[in-house]
Amino acid sequence: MKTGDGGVVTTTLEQAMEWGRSNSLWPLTFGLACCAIEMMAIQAADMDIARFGSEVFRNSPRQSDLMIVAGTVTKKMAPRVRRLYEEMPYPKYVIAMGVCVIQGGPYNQGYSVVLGVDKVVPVDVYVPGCPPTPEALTHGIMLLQKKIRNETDR
Amino acid sequence: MIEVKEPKKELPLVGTLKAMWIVGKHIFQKPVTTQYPEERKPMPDRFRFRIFLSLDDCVGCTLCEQVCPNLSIHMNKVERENPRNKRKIYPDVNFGTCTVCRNCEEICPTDAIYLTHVFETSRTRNSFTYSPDELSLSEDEVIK
Amino acid sequence: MDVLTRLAHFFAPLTHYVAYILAYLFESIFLVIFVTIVLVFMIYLFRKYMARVQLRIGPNRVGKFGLLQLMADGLKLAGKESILPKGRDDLPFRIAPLIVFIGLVMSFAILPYGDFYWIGSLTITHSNVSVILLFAAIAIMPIGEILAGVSSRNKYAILGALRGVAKDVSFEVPMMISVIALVMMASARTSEPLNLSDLVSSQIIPFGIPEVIGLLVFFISMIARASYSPFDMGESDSELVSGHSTEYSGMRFGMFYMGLFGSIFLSSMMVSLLYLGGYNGPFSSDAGFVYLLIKTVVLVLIAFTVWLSVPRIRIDRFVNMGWKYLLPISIINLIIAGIITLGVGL
Amino acid sequence: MVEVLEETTGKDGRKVLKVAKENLLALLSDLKDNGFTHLSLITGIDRKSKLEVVYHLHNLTKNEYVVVKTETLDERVPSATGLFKSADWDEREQYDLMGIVFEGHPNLKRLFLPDSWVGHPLRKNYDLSKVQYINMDENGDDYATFDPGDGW
Amino acid sequence: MIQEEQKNEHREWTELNMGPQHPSTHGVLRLKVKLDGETVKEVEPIIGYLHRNAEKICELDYYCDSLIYFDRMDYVAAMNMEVGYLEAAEKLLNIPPPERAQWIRVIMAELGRIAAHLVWAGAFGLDLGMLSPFFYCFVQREKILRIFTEICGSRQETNYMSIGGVYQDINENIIYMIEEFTKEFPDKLEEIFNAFVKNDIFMSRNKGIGILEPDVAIQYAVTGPMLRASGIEYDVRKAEPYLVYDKLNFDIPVSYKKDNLARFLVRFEEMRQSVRIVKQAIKKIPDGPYFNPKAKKSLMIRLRGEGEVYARTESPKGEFGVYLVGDGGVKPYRVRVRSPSLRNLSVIRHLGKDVLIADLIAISGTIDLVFGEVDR
Repeated sequence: MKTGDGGVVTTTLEQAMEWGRSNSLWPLTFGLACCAIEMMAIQAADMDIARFGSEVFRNSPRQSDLMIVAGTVTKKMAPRVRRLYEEMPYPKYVIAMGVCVIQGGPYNQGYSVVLGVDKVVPVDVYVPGCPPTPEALTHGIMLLQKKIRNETDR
Repeated sequence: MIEVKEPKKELPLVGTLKAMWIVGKHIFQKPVTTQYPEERKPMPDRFRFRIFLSLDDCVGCTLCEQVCPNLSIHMNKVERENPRNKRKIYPDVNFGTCTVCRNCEEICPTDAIYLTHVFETSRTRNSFTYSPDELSLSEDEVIK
Repeated sequence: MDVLTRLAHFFAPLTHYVAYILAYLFESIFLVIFVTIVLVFMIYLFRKYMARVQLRIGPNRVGKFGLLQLMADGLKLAGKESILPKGRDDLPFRIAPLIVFIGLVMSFAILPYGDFYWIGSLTITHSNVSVILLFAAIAIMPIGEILAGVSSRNKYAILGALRGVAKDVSFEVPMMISVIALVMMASARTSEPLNLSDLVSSQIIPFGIPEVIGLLVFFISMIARASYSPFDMGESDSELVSGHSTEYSGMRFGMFYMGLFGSIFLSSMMVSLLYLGGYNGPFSSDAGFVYLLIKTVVLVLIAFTVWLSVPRIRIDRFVNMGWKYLLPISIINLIIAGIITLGVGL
Repeated sequence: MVEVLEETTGKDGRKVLKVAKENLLALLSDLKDNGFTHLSLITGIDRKSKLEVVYHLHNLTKNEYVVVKTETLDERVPSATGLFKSADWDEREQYDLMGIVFEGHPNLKRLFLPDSWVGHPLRKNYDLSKVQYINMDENGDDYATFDPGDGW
Repeated sequence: MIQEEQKNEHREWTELNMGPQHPSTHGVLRLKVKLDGETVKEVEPIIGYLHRNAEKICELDYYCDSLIYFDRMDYVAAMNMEVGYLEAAEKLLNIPPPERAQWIRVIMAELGRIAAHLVWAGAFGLDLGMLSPFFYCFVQREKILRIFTEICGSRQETNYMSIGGVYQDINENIIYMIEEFTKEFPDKLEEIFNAFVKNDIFMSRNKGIGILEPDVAIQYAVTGPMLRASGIEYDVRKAEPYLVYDKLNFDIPVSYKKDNLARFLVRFEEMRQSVRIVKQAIKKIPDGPYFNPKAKKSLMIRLRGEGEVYARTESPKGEFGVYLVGDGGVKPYRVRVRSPSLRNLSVIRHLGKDVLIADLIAISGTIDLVFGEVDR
């Protein structure tokens, strides 16, 4: 979305859109490795991500707003991650979950792991941990919500 | 060795209705959700997440650097008065690769490096290298 | 006095034609608003019900109890980029979601809703063949889904569309036959059995009681028609990603999403109208609409429970079920209905 | 009877049979006839000067275990796919990561990495500092490059 | 053969690429499927999308460090992976764990098995389109993870066991928690089980589908619940007991029906048996040290091993083998992992012929794939 010229109406509309977007982040069903199980765990009853309006895990990238890159991105997978990201409609957000997608994590000495998914797709929020607990990931999602509403500088 | 028996066949439709009841009756149970930011489950004592460093205890032995499986720890020169740390080197931790495996805590001879319950470490920037000073601070102070 | 006449009276100072045109216009607007409210309510209900059955809480951050969740979703979908995939068949791709939505609204326009206190009759369309009209209208929605599947040039979407065709073909016939049985039953009491209002009003005992088999066949067919689990052949999200709507995004997808929930409500309402006495209730007939809503919501909850607990049926078994079981059963049901009509004269 | 070079017992108490690579298939089929129908594992070990290939065979009914070892100097070993179907992917994996060419394998392609990957990573002389990238062509197949190119 | 090829030319088969991002491929499996209408004519799995070079990195690290890579192989059953690695490493390094540590390991491994099977059951339900059992499974799994957190401080990738024992001892509180869990769990398990098997449609989706003959299973080196569901009574815990499994009383479930349903039932029965093992073990657990002092503190990185060791354990997916080669240094010379899922997956080429797409999904669901272990 373009930024408004400062007019009251534009700003309010903009804010309303941001509010809507931040409260209805539909993630893509996209699990790569270990973190995917923790991603399933935030969907599950114990840490119910539906409270934030994000329980609608869509299978098609066309219908999702948020890609939680959960698990190691290997070099073989990286072009696919890129393609999935490109298939998503704007505005789209990416959460890098786990240290593997942040900087390669435990596999950073190896030959087939991408050292950080931000080399492939732009990332909005990084959630460290191996794997991050559901609480930590929820914290990341809340941080993303704040970022969409321009409320954070973390 | 026991042979598993196939469950006995239900009448058509009756079985499906039974299964529906098994699922549907859960609506009378209380939800098990912990509403995270407001409610928190009690944290187990042994829960481990972000690494902290007690600067006064560190003797600069580099064992943690050696044992770290994924090269997250590097020794850094820090000008700081500490009679036990003659070489004046302290570990800095890259939390962007740390797998909280606790090997460093296990091997540390003086228990200077330890893992804590702090888990709210997400950021919008890819900069997770904590300098020795930052390792001894809480998360909010580090952000500042 | 129904809504239309009231509106016409309101605009009476204008000429007769203008008044009626305005009245129709306003009534259509009311209808669209009603359908939207129903959809919002349905999606909210589904998400809450699903959450509770799965021991979760469901949306509760936006507004009290998450009541504004759907508003957030709507705003987001409206603000999303609507991707037009490469290699699409342009016109069908664009109009397919509209067809689904229009089909839904049209079907709602034909249903009779009974009375509601001071407003009077809420029924919109008065036709003496409204049963036929209704079944014509609900046949529009699958066309949109099939168009969507074929036009988006995606293998998953085409497979979804093919499954949709197979599903529709195999379930149309038993459904129609069980409705014919109803019309036969109603013809004993009313002179216009093809008029939905008369068909519903003639149920002193709800048709579901003598016609249990018909009710079952019709309910299963309506589940299949609304295409949710266990019969979500077109979508089948674990097999075909999202079936016919795989390539859709933004508001175009939103229309499919609403169409799904709308058709669940529509089919539940049809079952309650045709088999459970519709707006006939034990006390005053003024509250007809309320009775109808209560019956519908109960059916909707049953439908949701089916959705949440039953695995997806395999497509070949599904077609078999339609032709080999439901069709003979519905014919037997037709014979039973004939016997009841002739012999007992309910 | 197949000539066995050396018969020892390993540290874990399993019987180890050393065999020349010409006699490998004969020994394996012999063992298969004796009930060792379960080929658990094929391992390639890079001994710098030579490559060692280790087969773990298993007799399910008698619950016996045997380890067959062979060595090769020219990276070539006869394929066991004719005897055991499970050897198919195992051999492809060892070819992929270790660079052992299994002669007679019907479809000897890399299993994990794309075919154009240079080098065999589990070799001791594999240079980890040379970074390779993988890109995807239009058919969805992968190819490896040294050039980051688009999307990286 | 030639006739078949000619037939193939006449018919037009649609080629469909399922995955790597597909809702029911459990991660990053890519299936190249040739379709004739809805019927799958040929399926070719393409793997390697999660190839994380664990075997290579293990060679670069100390013996005690390699554990974290094993945690991340079968990431839903990290405890079992640790047991598998340590069985090999301790034999190679000659550091036997004390008795108490062995009992603790058995308890943890069995709890891990339950957790892994619960994830599988939930995901299998989702594959078939059942939305709710997934949540009930995860509620139970969360209780196990709670126990794990209490014991070692991490939920999933536990890194609990160390060479020569375990990192932390278990205490009264944990024993109480485990006892509570074993008391409650069987009822809940029955409920989940009934939510599946009472359904006619679930039965019709699984009965007689994906029949795996025992000789084919052996040819493809299939192990674990899949092998047992094909009627071969084989379990490493009984055949070659490790830890203290020979002192415990439990049964190995077998089925002779060979189909999807048999695999489903075998896994559920395994969960019941695991509860039985945990119940016994928690009572029998002896006092004593929980680690071997030879591998503590700074000695951790000075362990040297020489020789070759192959150790097998029964992971939730099947026979998990670790082949360790040491050259006398502080780092392993070669680490080779026998991943059961890889062999179990290879059989999909055989099973996925002339079935419907829906059946292919159900079959790949019962194989129980975890890609961390397939690709490593």
